[in-house]
Amino acid sequence: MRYAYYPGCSLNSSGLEYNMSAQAIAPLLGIDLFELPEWNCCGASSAHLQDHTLALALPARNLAIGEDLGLSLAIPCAACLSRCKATEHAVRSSEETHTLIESLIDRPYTAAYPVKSLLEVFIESSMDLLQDKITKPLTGLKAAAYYGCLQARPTDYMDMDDPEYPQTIDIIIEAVGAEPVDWAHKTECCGNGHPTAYPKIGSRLVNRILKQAEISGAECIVCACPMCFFNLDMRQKALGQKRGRPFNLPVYYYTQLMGIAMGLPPQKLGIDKHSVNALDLLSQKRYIPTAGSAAEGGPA
Amino acid sequence: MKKVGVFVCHCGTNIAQTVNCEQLAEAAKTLPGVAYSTEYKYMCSDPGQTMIKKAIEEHNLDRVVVAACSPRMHEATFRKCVNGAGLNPYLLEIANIREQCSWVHSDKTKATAKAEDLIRMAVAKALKNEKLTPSVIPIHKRALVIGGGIAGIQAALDIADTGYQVDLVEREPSIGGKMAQIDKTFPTMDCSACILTPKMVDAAQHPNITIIAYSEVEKVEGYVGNFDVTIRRKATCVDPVKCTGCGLCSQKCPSKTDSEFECNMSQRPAIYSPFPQAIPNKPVIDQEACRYFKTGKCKICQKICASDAVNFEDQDELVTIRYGAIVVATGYSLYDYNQYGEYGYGQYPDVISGLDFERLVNASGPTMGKIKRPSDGQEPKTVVFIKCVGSRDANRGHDYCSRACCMYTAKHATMVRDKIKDSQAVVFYMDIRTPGKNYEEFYLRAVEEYGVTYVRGRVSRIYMESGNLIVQGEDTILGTQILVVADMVVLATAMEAQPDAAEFARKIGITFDQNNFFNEAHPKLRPVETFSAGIYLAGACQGPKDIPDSVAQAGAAAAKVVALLSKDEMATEPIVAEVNTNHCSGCGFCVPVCPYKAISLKTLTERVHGSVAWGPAGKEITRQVAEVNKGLCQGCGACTVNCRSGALDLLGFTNEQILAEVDSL
Amino acid sequence: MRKIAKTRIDDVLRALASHYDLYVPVEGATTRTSDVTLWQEGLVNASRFRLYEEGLPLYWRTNTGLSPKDLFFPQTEKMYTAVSQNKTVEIYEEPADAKPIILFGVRSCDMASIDCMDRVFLQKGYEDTYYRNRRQRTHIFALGCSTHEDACFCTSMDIDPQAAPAADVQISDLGDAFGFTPQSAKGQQTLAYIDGFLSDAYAATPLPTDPMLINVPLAGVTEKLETMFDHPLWDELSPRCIGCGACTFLCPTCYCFDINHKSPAHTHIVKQRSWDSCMFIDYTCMAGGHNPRPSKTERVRNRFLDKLLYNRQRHGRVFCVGCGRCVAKCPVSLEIATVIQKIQAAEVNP
Amino acid sequence: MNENVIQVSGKSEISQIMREIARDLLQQKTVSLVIGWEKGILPNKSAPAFITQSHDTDKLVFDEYCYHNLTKYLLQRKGSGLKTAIFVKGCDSRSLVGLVQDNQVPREDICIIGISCPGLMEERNTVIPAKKCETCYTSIPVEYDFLIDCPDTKTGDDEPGGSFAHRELSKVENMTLDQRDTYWQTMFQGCIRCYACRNVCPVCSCKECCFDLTSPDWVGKGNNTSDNSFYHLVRAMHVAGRCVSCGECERVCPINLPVMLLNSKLSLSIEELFDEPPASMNLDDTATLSQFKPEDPEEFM
Amino acid sequence: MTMDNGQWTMDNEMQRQQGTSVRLDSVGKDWDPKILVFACQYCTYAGADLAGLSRLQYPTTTRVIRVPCSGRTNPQFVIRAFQKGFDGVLVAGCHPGDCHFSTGNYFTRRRYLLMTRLMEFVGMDPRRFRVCWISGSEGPKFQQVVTELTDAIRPLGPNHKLRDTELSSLVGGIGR
Repeated sequence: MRYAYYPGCSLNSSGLEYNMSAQAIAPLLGIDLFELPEWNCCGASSAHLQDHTLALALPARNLAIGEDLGLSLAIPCAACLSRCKATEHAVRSSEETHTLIESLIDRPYTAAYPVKSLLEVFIESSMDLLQDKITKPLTGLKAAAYYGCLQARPTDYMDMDDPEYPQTIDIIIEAVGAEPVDWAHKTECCGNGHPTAYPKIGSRLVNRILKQAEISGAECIVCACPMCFFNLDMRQKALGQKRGRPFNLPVYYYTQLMGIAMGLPPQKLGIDKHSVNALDLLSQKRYIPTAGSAAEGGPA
Repeated sequence: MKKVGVFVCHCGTNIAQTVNCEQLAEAAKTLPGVAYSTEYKYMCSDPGQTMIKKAIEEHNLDRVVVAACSPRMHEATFRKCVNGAGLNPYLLEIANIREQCSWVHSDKTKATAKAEDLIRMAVAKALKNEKLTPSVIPIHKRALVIGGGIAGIQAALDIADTGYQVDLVEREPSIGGKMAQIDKTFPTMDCSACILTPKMVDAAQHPNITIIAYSEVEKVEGYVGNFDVTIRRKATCVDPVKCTGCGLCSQKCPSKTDSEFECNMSQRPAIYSPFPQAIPNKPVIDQEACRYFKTGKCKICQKICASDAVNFEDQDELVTIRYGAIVVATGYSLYDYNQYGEYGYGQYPDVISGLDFERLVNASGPTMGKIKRPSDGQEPKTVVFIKCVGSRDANRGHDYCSRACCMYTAKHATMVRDKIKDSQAVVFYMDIRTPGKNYEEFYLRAVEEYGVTYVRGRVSRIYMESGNLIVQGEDTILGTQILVVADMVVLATAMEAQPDAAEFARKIGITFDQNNFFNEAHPKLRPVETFSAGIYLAGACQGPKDIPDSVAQAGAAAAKVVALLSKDEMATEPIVAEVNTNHCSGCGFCVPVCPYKAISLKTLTERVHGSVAWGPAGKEITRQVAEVNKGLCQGCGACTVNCRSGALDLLGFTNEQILAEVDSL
Repeated sequence: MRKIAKTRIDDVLRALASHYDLYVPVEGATTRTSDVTLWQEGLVNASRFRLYEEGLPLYWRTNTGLSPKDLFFPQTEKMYTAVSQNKTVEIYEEPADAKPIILFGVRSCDMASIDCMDRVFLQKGYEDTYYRNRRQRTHIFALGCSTHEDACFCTSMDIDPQAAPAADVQISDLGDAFGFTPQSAKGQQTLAYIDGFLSDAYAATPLPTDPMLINVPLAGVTEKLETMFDHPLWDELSPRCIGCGACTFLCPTCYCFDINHKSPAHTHIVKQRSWDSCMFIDYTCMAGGHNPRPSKTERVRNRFLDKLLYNRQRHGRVFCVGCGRCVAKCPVSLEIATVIQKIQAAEVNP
Repeated sequence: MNENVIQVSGKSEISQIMREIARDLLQQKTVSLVIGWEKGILPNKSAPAFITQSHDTDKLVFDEYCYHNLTKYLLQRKGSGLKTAIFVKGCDSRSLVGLVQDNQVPREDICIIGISCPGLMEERNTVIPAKKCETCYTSIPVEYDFLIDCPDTKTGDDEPGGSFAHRELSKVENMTLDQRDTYWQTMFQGCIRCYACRNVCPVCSCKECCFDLTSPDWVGKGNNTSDNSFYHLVRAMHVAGRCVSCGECERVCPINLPVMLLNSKLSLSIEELFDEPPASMNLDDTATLSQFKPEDPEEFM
Repeated sequence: MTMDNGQWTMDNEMQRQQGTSVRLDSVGKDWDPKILVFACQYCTYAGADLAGLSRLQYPTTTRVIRVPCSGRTNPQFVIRAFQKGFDGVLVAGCHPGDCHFSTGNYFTRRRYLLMTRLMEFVGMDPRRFRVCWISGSEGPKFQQVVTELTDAIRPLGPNHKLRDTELSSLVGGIGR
């Protein structure tokens, strides 16, 4: 299956690991991520605070390019996804908006090809193939699936399987042989940019999620959004210091776990780049060779 | 030759000051068909009416046009008047030259010209008027009440007390309904059972009431005064005549299943009465739970029954009974809060509904009245109440307010504070609505005397943390987020229509609204009638209601039933639709248009002239034609417009009559 | 013979129109406005005779879609008005017009149909005043056919598509010109008005008529029909009929009418007559509801017996002129040419 | 169902299959009458055929001139209880569904032999597709007992009342009100009230038509533009929501009136206003004017 | 249809035909249109009565035909009214949801949504033909609607569209 891959600005920066892992596993699972040519910023987090029309027009251009290619967009970043889905919804539900947007981007856009999250793409088209490709099932790993807020809401158009109790990441966790834990904060907000701008509010939100994950017995958190990943991974150290007891919850993208289960080297998936050491847990569980033997025993 | 008399009324000066009545009367004389015309100061007065009667006799008039005030004012008066002179009342037409002419115009010339036109129209129509006679339908003096909750019981008692026979149909093994499950009633805190069960006993012992429990209405045919209702008596497997109600069978029954009456918080046997005071107090066998029906072995109850009442061969039975009137009191059901993902999709055992709570505090309930939380049987110290779960929530529930929740939540919170030492009751609410006698006072008591904490805001999420429920919400008055660590959460779930309400409504021929509550005929003026004559509503099947309102409506419905049954027969308005079967093609377009289900198709067999192409020699065909039930038809005429060939026409407002009016100008 | 180029025909028409009410064949459903002409485009021949006005889209190709019969026998014709005033009734006759009429471009088939109509309205011992009034002041210019409709079969009816001896003037299609030959004194007289536009056409020969596609010789049909009243053929044919009036209203020889009235006001009654169709179910329906032709079998039988047998008995000729209108327009192809074939093929038991 | 679908490789084979099916049905006495088409008097004419004897089935044909929607003929057998087989094209099948919905024809009495339609040609210009095909919405019958499945199937528009109808309508809609009036008055003035459009219309299934009644006298027997307008407008309202766009009314009009324009206008309005699928696409539909939704558009406040 | 050149105006012939009736209805500043109102007896007829009880003044242009329900108002009546020479028609009934007969006016609404479009399609000026919900308590609305309708029609002059001109010319013809 071919998709127009829209990395957005974060996948080559803060979300590099997501990009690496997704690009690494996609071809193995029969998914062709063709990068959208001449893509522009989706405007997330700032455009819709400035100008509502602009906030629709920015993603519309990308969507129109995709439509021109006859491809659905596959979007890894939850914020990009949210903006694109918002545009798609607005164009579909009002002929007036539709005309306005087309005149602004100066090309036709009919919302004919549904926008998909990368998560959705993997769930829809690769689950069967995945079963054949798994060489190292992650047996015994307890993982908390964390979806964040943007993938699930607003419920009108985000089409998550279940906005209050989503299952898609849990399904992937099960598929790679690990054990998803049941916990209450799957869709709680991680605070997005707030931990930087308003540390008091932001860190409380992150803290709450980490604490609940810990209580649930999870050994790691699995997410599907670069912003969530960033917050949960990078803030752990400071929050641990603050409470006087460190958190030790490696955070993975679901694509990374899929890669490991398929026997790909962790470096190729960017697992060596996390703030919270994410390699140790994997080697402890013997999913990857221990750090010492890595040099000689890398996969072929 | 038809002879029309025209009578122009001055109405004092009301008409005469802007309309030249003498001129009108003169002009009317020149109209075709008019044989006599005159004017008078007050046509509706005695002398005026006498004048009309005399003119009818003297001039042999066979149609009368009165030009006067609105027909809505005096049509009945003048119909009676012409009838007094031997004319059929429907040969009268009124020209409305007061409300729609003299009072709204000031130019006398133009007003007079318009009045002339109005008379011309009335004469043209009158010439096409035909005699109409009301038809009479007999009233069968027996009433059916469907639903044995408090509304149904009350309606049945009220009807029965006036001397008419009433059948009370209930689908559960016992009457009593939701009220039987409730512990105490607001605002008086009477014990619900203490006030309900005497009424149940009254109903059971009333010589005019027959309780048909464990039965459902299968089919309703007929119309006002003559409903033929088919009732399915479900197999109870217990002979009600032989059974003494000793209860031994229930005690010994080895099959257990969740008790619906106890909101699945305890178990009951397969042969059971739902609760100790059940009426009729004869057990039934729940075939789905019964070991014998599942495995073919057991029959313990049959062996143990001293009076040999258990009969495993019992079958459902259909009976058809004729009734003159029907009261629908099928009640409500509760919103399934499992749809609220943020409240845990029903996976937290200590998040319960208000009705569950009623059973928890009830002395005969699963916990003998001790408030214990379902998960571990501990006494909860902090109980959170959340209102408007499914009510006033267009996204997931219903738009409407369920009306009773504010009060019962106040009641529940009070009971928590009352029964549990050192307890805390926190109520999350959107608004407090207490529009009933002593309701506001009751709520204030909960706040002031019992110290219930009211927080204005919605709860966004409930989750478990270390075995406790964390209730995360917002206090919109303080503008802060709050977290409450609760031992138990009680949801005030919305009252909603029974799941099978729409299907039931179609079955018996009444309409329902967008929430599947049954429609009253008029929201203000006919609150207990339905659009189907002879069918009345009582209780929460019509919309969310508390007990006092349900009882009041039941009484009102009973009064309507009694008024209907007190007559031996009923005259129906003769302005009804009529089918010309020669023109009717049987397309049935009229059928769905009729709001009263007054039109049905019947099959005719007839010989046709000429040949049915390549038909049998006999040339006899069957065809369907529409048939109007004059008892049900209310004369709106909507069917006539959907009848392309004009085979359906509305008497009193026929196509010919209306065209005559159009053409006359 | 005198001729005029087809491109100049408007000169002739204009000249005639100044002396006569001139009716010419015009495309169907036409509206002539001050600055534009509008007509319904389509493959169907819906042309008809209309009062000449300059700029109307004229139709010369074949015979007109609607026959010229309505000029003598309008579809709806006011007869008189009764007015009731002060309880008395007065009758007002419709005033008769006197202006002479020219009917320009009538084909041989329609010429024959006018003969049929004359037999009905003028020659049966009673003269229909309304018909006579129009017929008598009409001069007819017949037009010979070079092309014809697929459905035409006048030759089967012994009609010469090139010649209509009963017309006052015979027009011949000379290719790029029309040739005029007077055939009566009236014809001479009318041609005098246009003589200035005409030039001599010595030895010009009209274009020949294309051969007809339908050939249904009538020989023996009438005689055979005398024995076929109860023949099963009618039961076999009639189901196909949908009971519309297209054939009768298009037929140039159908002459049935119904007298009815309408009432514009309480005081007025207008008596009028309008075409009726024997294919309509209520045609023979009597006041009490009895209908002697209750089914299509009787109605279809009647129509064809009438055309091919009864009228011959009554008026001395078969009332079909092979104009092909019903053949072209019958929605279900239950038309006279097909029926003649079926009659010929039918087996009759002696 | 599948064994009742007979695949043919081209339209020339359809006639042969028709004859075989008809012969079987008559021989086995499954039906007592087969309604189909036969050749007419001219090569570019076909005509309705009524076959009661199996040896007559060779008369049956299917070619590009089989315009006739035969379903209305079923009314002639109404109430007789006799079984009839009928050939239908895609468009005809919808009107047959309509007749069943309108309680005029019992479905069980009819054996429907569908033909997935390769398209028809104009009788008077045999290279132009027939006008009725331009508004075709389904060339494959929506209901059938047997289907002669021809691969050359052709549908005019891929949407109900698709672009063709829109184009035709816009010609009138682009006029001013007075121009429209003149246009329609011109058309209605020409009408000869032969009632062919009504009599051929499968949706006009009334036993007695209101225009034939003398009481009430909706239209006079005389022909005048006003009464002609009344006839056409009212007929359009009567078939509103049930018209299946089979185009028969316009085909049979001897003077070529644009009768279908009125019907298309209403069909498209219905689609726009009430968001309803085209009429009679399946047996469970309810006619537009026999139902309502409380949330129907509100223009009359 | 063919149009030789762009715009075209009202047909001469038609104007000629209608000439008689134009003269009949002496058009002028104080020309009053004739408007037929179909009023359902439970709402609009009551509303009109209420206008009377409140002595609300409106033009004398309307003639009301009482029908039990707006659902009884056959569109055929409306065309007939135009045929017979009315200059405007108002069909009025209870507001949807308030029908005395529960659902009648919902059917009215459906039917007339189509009917208004059809009438406009054949050239009827929408200002001449209105459908309006007027309840029994809306006396002022009745006054307002008929006043507006009268004011809207007056400048349009007498209606000729769909009108049976033969009839009016005939009525005129008698007098000569």
